[in-house]
Amino acid sequence: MSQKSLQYEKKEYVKTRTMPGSWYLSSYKYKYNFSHFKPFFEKLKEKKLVGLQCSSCNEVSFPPKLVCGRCLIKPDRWVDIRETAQVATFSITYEKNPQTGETEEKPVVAIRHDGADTMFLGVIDPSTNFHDVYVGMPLKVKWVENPQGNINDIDYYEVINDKAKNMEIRKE
Amino acid sequence: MEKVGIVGYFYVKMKPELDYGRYDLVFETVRGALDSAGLKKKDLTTVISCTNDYYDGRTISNAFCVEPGGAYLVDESKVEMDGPHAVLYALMRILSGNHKLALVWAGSTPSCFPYDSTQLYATDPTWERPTELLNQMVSGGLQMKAYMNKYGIKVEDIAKVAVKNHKNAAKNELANPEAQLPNISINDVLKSDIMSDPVTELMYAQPCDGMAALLLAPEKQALKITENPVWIKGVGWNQETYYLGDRNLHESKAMELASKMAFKSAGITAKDVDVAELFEHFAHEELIFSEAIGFAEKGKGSKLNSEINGDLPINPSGGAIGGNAPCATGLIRMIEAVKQLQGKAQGYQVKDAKIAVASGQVGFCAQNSILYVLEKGGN
Amino acid sequence: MSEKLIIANKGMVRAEFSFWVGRYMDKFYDALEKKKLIGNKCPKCGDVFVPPRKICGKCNVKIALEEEKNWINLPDTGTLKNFTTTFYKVNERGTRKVKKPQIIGLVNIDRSNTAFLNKILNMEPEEVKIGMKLKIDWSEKTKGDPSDINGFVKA
Amino acid sequence: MGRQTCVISAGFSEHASKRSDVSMPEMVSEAIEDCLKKVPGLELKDIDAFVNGNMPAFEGANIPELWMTDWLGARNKPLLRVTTGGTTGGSVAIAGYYTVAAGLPGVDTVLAVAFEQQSQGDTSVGLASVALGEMTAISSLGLPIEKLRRLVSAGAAIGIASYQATNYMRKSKITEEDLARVVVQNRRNAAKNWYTHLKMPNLTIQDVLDTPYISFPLRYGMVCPASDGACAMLFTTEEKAKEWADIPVYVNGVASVANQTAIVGYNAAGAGQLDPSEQLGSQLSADLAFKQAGISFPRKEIDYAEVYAPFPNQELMWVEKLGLFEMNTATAMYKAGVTAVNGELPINSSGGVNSTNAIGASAMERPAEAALQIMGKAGNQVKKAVHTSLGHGWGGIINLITMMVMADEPQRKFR
Repeated sequence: MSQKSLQYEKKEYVKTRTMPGSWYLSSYKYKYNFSHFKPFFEKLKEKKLVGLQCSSCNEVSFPPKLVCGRCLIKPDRWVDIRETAQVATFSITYEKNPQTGETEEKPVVAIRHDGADTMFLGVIDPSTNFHDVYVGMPLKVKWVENPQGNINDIDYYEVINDKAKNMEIRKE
Repeated sequence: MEKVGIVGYFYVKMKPELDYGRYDLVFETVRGALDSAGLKKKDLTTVISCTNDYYDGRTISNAFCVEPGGAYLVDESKVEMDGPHAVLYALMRILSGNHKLALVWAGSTPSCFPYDSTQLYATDPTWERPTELLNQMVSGGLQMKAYMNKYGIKVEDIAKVAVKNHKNAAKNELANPEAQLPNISINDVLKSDIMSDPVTELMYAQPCDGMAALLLAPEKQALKITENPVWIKGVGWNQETYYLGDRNLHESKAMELASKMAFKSAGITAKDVDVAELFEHFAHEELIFSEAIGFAEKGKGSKLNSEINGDLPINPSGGAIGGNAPCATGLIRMIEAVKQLQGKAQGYQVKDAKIAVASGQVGFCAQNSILYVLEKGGN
Repeated sequence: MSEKLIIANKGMVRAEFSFWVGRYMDKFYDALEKKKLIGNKCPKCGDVFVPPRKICGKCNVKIALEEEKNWINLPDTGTLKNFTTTFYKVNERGTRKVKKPQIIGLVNIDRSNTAFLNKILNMEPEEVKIGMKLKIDWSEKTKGDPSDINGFVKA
Repeated sequence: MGRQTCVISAGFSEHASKRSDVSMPEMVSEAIEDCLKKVPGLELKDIDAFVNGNMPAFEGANIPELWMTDWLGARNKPLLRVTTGGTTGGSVAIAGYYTVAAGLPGVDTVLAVAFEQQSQGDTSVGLASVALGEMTAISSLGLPIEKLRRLVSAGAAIGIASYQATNYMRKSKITEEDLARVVVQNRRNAAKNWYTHLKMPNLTIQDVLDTPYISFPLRYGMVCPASDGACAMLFTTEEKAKEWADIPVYVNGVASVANQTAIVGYNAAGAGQLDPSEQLGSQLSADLAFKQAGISFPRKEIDYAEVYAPFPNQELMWVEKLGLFEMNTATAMYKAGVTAVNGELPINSSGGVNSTNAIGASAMERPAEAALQIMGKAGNQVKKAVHTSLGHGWGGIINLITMMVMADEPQRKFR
């Protein structure tokens, strides 16, 4: 790989002193209401997925949302969500590993479950080559053996055979 | 100035620590305001929020509040000052004719952030911040001393204001429970712990959790929504210089200029005012403000009878001493003034209030002040 | 509804900042490092600022950095304009209450027209009087930052 | 109700990666000086009110406008502070417009100022703090910290931009070369503009493609810099504008429609923006602003556009979403030179955000440049006469948008 940054016409400025300052975010607390997550967690224990539906606009959020922004009410209807999903969008990040100093490629995949109207970040099957990931790629939930009732119960998403793949010309 | 009406309002009961998540709190407040006017989300055309990135501990603090704050697919913006400044922006949006119903929400939760440190972050970082000397308490101490020395005011006169506000707060069920002290005496105020001499703890508006929301609509729409709206007749806002050493701390230049502007646009004088709700960070600030607005002559603020049944009731709701939720405090003052004009202030109602003023402030010793003139509408 | 599930977490990080002081303050700190106090003067109204500023807020006039006549050497003595005694210490992390109060004064350096905040040292709160003469207590090792001034002591 | 509002001037400070010679207020006063210089006869005392804003968490100073009152020239004047993150500049400009348009007595001339001195702060922590609360909340639900780190890198602006790039590239079938072409145009334009940061007069497409990936499909050479800088805009009423300016620029439409937050969803839940390149908020903002400005065919009526595009794929995306080109044709337009300085519809002749990005100020520099192009005073003035132009801003968690449509003649509002 060649140079990282490109050369440009620089102007030098006088360097003056600096005064230090810090912002201690460790003195802050962040409060969240997760009451609406309870039934979702309960169902995860049974290896079932549920989403929260707004009774006014019928939008299904998965994972559940506290407020429906469109109607400004709290959604209160639980609906079943299928285990199959699609890649909504993805990217690859390049991070430096602090131990080895090497740049590592990491996939970041946003997933939308069939039956849900929202997406969230998920982990794709580590054995697949993530360079092959494309928008609309079909996925299926791979559960852990003993669900504990938290987000980690979904181990990762495995890739399922895409029947439309060969027909889809604009895969890339 | 054309008439703009306040058609709905809501604020959450202030507490030292509220049992809400952040978005929960925003949602409850905004929903409450809409419900108070019997409106729906789709009626909103613009939303102005008022929070502070350093109070929320995050940058772009309004970005995540789009949905609970009712701003989804609505013309949205954020003012990072006091609540009334956000109302000012909403007011300007309505006056321009582009918008028909504006929502303003403001508030923060000091139980989750170091309030005094955030004030330290606001000092001049090239000279004052490294010394870690200046903060709200110190600025209040200097201001009170300057005021007392200039006019020869006794500390009891200032404690009297704190007593009045704590007693009034006891009648206001939405005030901070820690500030609701019905049996407090002047001696209690003077005996409480010294914060920054001569300011004692009970003269200081302790930060607490709270959030408030307000709905504004132009005249025609306001009359459709409610029978007794409250009209915004005038507004003035102003900022004086920053360094305490450059300023005369015994007076409030910013409030003086702001009130001049507000009264001019409303076409009234200070004498016409029936009730005032002022954001006083300290007990003495109420006196300084009432002199700056022109309720009393310079140095005579403590002579004014400002009890609920007095000549000019000031802060019948308990004022900021009765509950100071940063960003929301000024907005709550406006809401309380609206309640007085609508006759809805149960327990602390001022008789026959027709015109009220409400103020907000930002900065050390109220560097930026804003004043509203509100008028009773309908029957 | 079932009972609420509220989660409160602490932020884990700290953001570091370094504020450029600009050339006016840089010159001031250079002098401070040599235990000297300098200020600059508005060419229009003649007000003297310490620490120096680029713009006189009263006249909205730019005070040129390069012109030597705008810069003034000042004594390290001054008059106490106002003071307060505080039991609270606030830093960037939070607030704590202390037993021994700190006296913070607003001191007007002689021949200047502004006042700045600093500590008043070696005095009991009862001794301090507005209008008294004070002088700077320099720190032994100067670094060219605000800590070069330990505070003010009786002149 | 309401009144006609005009821009009569705009000014900038010099932008660089480190403005180490000035403190924050001194940098701001440079921009104000440049702004007032362009209007002979107007002094600071003629200004009735101020509006300002920045992105405070990037600079470590809370409500800094209190401290810089004197440097702004705002002593004993009304002042309002508006901040909305990445769109701060645009929001400040819009607030400046509304302050005049409201017609409050005694408030006629308003100076709007936006600034950012990023070299003072820690941009990565600043950006992470956007969603820090969300991160800690998710972690307490049981997600391990190593997964979270990936979330953080996705939460930053670059991560979101690469999502957009992925989706956009798939839909419009463009290549990385097309992205690089946009970069080259911007940086070469920047070389002709006096205040910009990345001046690269001899940049080629191959130079850009030779740099490594920062986040697929974006490369280091395509990404915006972090700059220090300030921008000021002067708004006034129609009557006063005619007195002071040769060509008063009428602000005919403004909008700032917010969409749902994306990616790291609100309250750690799913996000409703399924396709980050769809940008419903910007489409609605454009509709609203064009409606106010009486523009029915933006493609024909807009002569010049400044869009907020830190990354090249966004520039292509925005010009389509804002209705300046047909969907999926922007690349061809860049190839054909339609968007160049001497083209039919020049875009980002100033060099754009891709070359100069002082975050808080960037979104104001867009309408400021668009206004200056109408006045004929821009740093890199386009060849054709500009009658109608637009300035656009983007920020938040890809959900906040600002739009300002300007013209040399007023759109009268009949009410």
